Amino acid sequence: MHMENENIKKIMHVLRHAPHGTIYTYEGLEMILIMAAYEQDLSVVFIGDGVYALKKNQDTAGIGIKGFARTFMALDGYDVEKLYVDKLSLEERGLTEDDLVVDVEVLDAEVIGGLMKEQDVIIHH
Amino acid sequence: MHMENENIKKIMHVLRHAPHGTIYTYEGLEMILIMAAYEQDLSVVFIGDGVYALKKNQDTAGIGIKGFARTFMALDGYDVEKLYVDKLSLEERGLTEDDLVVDVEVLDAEVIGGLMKEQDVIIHH
Amino acid sequence: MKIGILLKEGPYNHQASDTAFKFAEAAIKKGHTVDAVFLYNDGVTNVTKLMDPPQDDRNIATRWSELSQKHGFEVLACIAASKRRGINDDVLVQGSAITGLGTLTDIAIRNDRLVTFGD
Amino acid sequence: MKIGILLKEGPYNHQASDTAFKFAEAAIKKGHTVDAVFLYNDGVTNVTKLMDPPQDDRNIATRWSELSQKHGFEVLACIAASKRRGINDDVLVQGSAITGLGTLTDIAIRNDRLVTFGD
Amino acid sequence: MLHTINKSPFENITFETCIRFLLPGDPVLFIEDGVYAVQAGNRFSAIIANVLITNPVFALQPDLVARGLTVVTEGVQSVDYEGFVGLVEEHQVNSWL
Amino acid sequence: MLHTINKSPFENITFETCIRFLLPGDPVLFIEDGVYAVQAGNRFSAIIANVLITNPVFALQPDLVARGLTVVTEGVQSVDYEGFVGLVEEHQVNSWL
Repeated sequence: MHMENENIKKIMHVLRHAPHGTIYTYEGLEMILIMAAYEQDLSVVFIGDGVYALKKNQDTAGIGIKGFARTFMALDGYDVEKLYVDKLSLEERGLTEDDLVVDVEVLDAEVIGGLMKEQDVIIHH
Repeated sequence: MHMENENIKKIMHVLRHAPHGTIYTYEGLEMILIMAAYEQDLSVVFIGDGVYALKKNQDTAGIGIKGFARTFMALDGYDVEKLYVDKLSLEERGLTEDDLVVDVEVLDAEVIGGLMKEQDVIIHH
Repeated sequence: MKIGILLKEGPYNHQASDTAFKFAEAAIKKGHTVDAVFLYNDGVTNVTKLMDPPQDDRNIATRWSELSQKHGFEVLACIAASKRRGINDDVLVQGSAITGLGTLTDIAIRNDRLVTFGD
Repeated sequence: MKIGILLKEGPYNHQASDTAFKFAEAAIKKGHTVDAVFLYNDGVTNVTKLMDPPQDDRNIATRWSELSQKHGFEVLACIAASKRRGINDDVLVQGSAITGLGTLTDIAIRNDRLVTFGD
Repeated sequence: MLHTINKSPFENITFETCIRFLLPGDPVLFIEDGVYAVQAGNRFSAIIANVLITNPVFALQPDLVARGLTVVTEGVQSVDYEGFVGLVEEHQVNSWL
Repeated sequence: MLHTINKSPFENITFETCIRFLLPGDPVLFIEDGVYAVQAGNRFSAIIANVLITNPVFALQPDLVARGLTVVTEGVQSVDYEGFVGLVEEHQVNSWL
């Protein structure tokens, strides 16, 4: 058990782009779903326009692109439970936790900075 | 002569990206050089980080990418003489006309806005 | 009205191609002529037939191919930009072609509008 | 030290591929092992042999091909990202391959560092 | 002249750059990620309100809906793709990529 | 943790976002268009000077030279690609794309 833990890596995915205008958040989510199967210590952080990916009531039918906000709701089933949102990013966009499709932990930048420091791998999308 | 003038279009190219980090300014310049052969009424405007494309003393050998600042000096030979630079963009970057590889006309945003309004075609790079 | 379209980003990675396509459809629906779609920068990768997206997603190359053939316009990729990015005649979808920037100049001159989409 | 590289933008359009390449060269020169270069998003277009830039410019696909073969690592393109963008086995340069995101996970786990380059 | 903006004002300077060059009367159309600028009650709402004094402001409805933006700054008009074409019929286009 | 920034601070918010998450002591490396941030005497010089109080700041020399930036804000250190690798030897990497 101890040895197994030593092989577990802390991997953080940082989503910073708005959805739909670019593919980064969508393909980021695809990456997170695959990595979730590998039983590493995954976390996902939403910073800047990345918080918009979690916004409720997105309907992409009119732009002809597949929506994926609901896929974030599936992360829990993959044991990806560490979802962090940058407080200032949320506030600056006039959003609250109630506007988001999933439960997240809203944290100050300093706290997120501390979590970043603990990671073995950080991937920005 | 009058009929010919009626067929001449006013085409403005707007360069807004820094050189080297992306290809937009370089491929923009390639487009301008081709269009110059078509005897239209061409102008080139440098706004925002686009002004950096004109900066003197660029040496791209170390990053392994072809430099092209000097190519702007060739525009005159192609009868592309309308080179405009946004005054605020230059000032914000701590640059003056002396820092640039070619002679340009430094204009206020309002004046450039007026020139834009006269165009038949505007292409941002 | 005769409209030319300039598309400066590749498929999927940016919404530009989607917006340009919806715009072209709407223009045609309103009775306008889409004269040509010119591809520049990474935009040239919009017309590779090697594209093979998931079945439940749009196929951007096929979609441009069908719209252009149905309405008699071409989707034209800049040759210099294409060569840099591995696009050549062998991989083009029907309705598309590779050409020079002179063609874009002609498009800019002969159309009432040139509308640009990109990043 | 064992280093993995993640490259998220295509060639020429962004400097990312150039910086990643110079970084990989420098790491090797300093005695480190480049374990693999993984291509994601538009990054998958770095390894198409159809690329044909001007003769006085660098050939980015060839350059990755040569470096990877000389130093025994692979340049791996994500299959889902590749399919969207028209990259398949037929167009790959030597030294590259198409694989899944599980491989990236392995790369992230087994290396001392994963360094990302992109837009 | 129709000005289009497709970048989020939170991440990119394009929005602020474009409005420096606007002439009174010229319409502005927000598309793609640009539509976040017109979300009601955000920190760009005052700037949008100011632009609206002299210029008509539009946002592409399908892009608003795709992003779950249901309430836009007062005075901003929604258009669909045909409305976008309608604006292009009336004006030359200046796409601030 | 090594933070890298590759976007121009004049056009993109990445620079400002990154420094909000910096912990004291962690090095910051500017690369590609990011190096415009450290040009001496521009409007980001004061912010860079402030970061330098708590964090070492580096810029990739080949990117500076490519852009004709000869004078950088005092205290900013230049590194070549091997210096970049050296920083990666000492730190995990946080690339703010």
